[in-house]
Amino acid sequence: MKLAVQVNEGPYQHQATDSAYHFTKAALEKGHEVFRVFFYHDGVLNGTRLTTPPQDDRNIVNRWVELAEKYDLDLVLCVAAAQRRGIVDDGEAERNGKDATNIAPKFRISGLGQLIEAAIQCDRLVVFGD
Amino acid sequence: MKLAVQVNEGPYQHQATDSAYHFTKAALEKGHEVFRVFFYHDGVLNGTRLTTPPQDDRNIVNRWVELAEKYDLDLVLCVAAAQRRGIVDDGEAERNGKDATNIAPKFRISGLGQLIEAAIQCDRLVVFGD
Amino acid sequence: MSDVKKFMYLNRRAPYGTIYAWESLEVVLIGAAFDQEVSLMFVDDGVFQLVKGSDTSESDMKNFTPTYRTLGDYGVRHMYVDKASLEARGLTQDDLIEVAWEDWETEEEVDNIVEILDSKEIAKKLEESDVVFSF
Amino acid sequence: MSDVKKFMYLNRRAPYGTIYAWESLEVVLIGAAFDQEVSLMFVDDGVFQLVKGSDTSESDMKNFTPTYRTLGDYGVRHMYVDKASLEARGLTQDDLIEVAWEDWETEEEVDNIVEILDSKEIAKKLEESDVVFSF
Amino acid sequence: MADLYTVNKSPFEKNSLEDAIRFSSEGASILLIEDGVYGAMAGTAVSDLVAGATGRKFYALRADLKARGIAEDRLIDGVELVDYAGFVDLVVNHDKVQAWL
Amino acid sequence: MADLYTVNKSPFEKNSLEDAIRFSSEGASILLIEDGVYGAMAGTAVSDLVAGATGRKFYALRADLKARGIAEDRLIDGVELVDYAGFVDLVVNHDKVQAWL
Repeated sequence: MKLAVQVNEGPYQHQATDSAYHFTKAALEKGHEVFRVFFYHDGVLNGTRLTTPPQDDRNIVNRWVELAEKYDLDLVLCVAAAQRRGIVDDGEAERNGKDATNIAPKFRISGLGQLIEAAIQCDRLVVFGD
Repeated sequence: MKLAVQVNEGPYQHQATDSAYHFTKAALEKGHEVFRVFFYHDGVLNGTRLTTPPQDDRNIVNRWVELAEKYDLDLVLCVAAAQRRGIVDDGEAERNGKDATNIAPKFRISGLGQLIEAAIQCDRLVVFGD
Repeated sequence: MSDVKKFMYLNRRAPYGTIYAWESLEVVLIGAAFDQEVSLMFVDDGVFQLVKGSDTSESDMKNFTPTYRTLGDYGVRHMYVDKASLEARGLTQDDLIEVAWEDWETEEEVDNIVEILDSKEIAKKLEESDVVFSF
Repeated sequence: MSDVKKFMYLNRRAPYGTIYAWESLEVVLIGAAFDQEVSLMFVDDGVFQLVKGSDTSESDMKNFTPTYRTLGDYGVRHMYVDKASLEARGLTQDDLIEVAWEDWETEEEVDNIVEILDSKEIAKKLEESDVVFSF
Repeated sequence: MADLYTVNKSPFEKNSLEDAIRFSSEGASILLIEDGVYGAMAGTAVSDLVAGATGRKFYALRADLKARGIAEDRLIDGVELVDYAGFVDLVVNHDKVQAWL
Repeated sequence: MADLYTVNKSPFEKNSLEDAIRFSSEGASILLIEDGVYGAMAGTAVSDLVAGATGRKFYALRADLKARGIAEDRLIDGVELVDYAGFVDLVVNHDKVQAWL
């Protein structure tokens, strides 16, 4: 079955991102297609490569990256939410005159249309949030 | 009177950061001393220079920076919280092998002791959170 | 499954205290380009999103309440409000904004698509939807 | 005002669902170096923070429940639990971890500093504090 | 088929569980995750929400119960435990998912 | 002097206002900010929380009431409006601040 996942919260502050990850991983392991994981609101903060969590805790960002590498998963950060919260890729840095980027590998920034498209294309949308 | 302010939430997601800013500004305008604004939990996300909020909305990060410039305000981001959430200055970048920084000017990263010290030194601690 | 899906946006949070109401509205605005059948549901503190008379001049936040009035132009066909939530908050339909809707092709018009429903009717609308967005 | 302040940490959230419980605990641990008079208060879902038997192996989160047991060594003198919150959740003191405390100089010992209080007693403890931390 | 409702809030803190029950139709399934699993505990002030909801099937995520130290013998009768793979099956085997946050 | 309690949650969503009243002592002041200002509305299912709390003085932040479209004639009698400068004065004129989030 074709699934879409929406994540509304940032890493560590709220367990929603953990739930979304474990759900997505389980779905992929069962052979389902995860068409897209769409990060909205503070969810875009999952896509920064600058985190350094404590050694004895999970690395939420890296987990997403590794899952995306293994399953060629589409991890999309909403551009409007990312601009408000300071998540930047090369294109955004150039457009908005920023002197650095912080996006993690395997993540991409795109528009809200990507969420709508996922909801249209997929058999199920599963939302994780606060 | 000597005041300390604690901010637990990131910009835009929750109004707590707005309340903290307006309170701090009003206290300074009334001639009180704001010894320190301590950013904890997602509050550390107030200290990124990479945000680009919509033109018709407030710029939460820049507001803090301008307030700090005008009143020489001490804006402290908790280091442990900042590491979890990917807020990095030069020192943190070097220590943790990061290839970029995103801290905004006038903010500094330091330990939780800075919150305790502020609570001891000040006549009042005012907490803003979710 | 037909080409057009029934989208339901479920709104349960007060405006301004958090960004969920506003960023949810942004999805609805963008979603208009996709020609789906769109309804919005307001339950719990979500009913406060539709209260008239917002003035953010003293709080320096963006006032997005007027945007709800324009939703008829963005393809939103229904805006449902939970009766119990409204009553618990001492509100009536008079306290809420009105949203007009017009079908440009058929010239069909509705003065106000904001409609108060009881729990049973809401359960039915939710069940009949194809996709529920929560924020 | 004396050199030593009475610090009160007010905990009202469940553990694990959000990070507040854990990051609040980190403040208490760091704060031990400052020699203040420290108490912790657990109200509402905060009482769940002290429930025994946490096992995070299936959820891949850091298990910080054992850390509460060590708080006596970090200078925490009192841990208060709201009776009404505990009862509403079907819990008794037997469900909660125990925290021992010892004064190394006077050799005074307390087997368990976790104490259940009623609303009036809690109001008094809050009022007698010099600083209240909320997370 | 019917809908799957997810509830991630403590029933002592927010009315999401109450809402999910109130707005669900007969035959719906309600999955408790994150702090929502506290709604599966027997003998609490809100146990009647789940115990009294006829025509709804309740599930709780085992990993989240264990993290919070809630032993299986403390659960309301009839609540079924699932792991994340079971969560996926529930999503697949229902018409759609409604997240009551 | 007495303590100042700040409440920033809607009383329809969380019990912070109820707690602030329950755990405050006579003479305390309770300031409603952010979504907490909904607690100042008359004629709601929770108006009695404020209207019935004797020995406590209630304040509400005007900017937050206005943003939410709550007109002054909708407020419970005795609730006093303040701006941010008034918020600062309340902090200064009480023993300490307790944030009930």
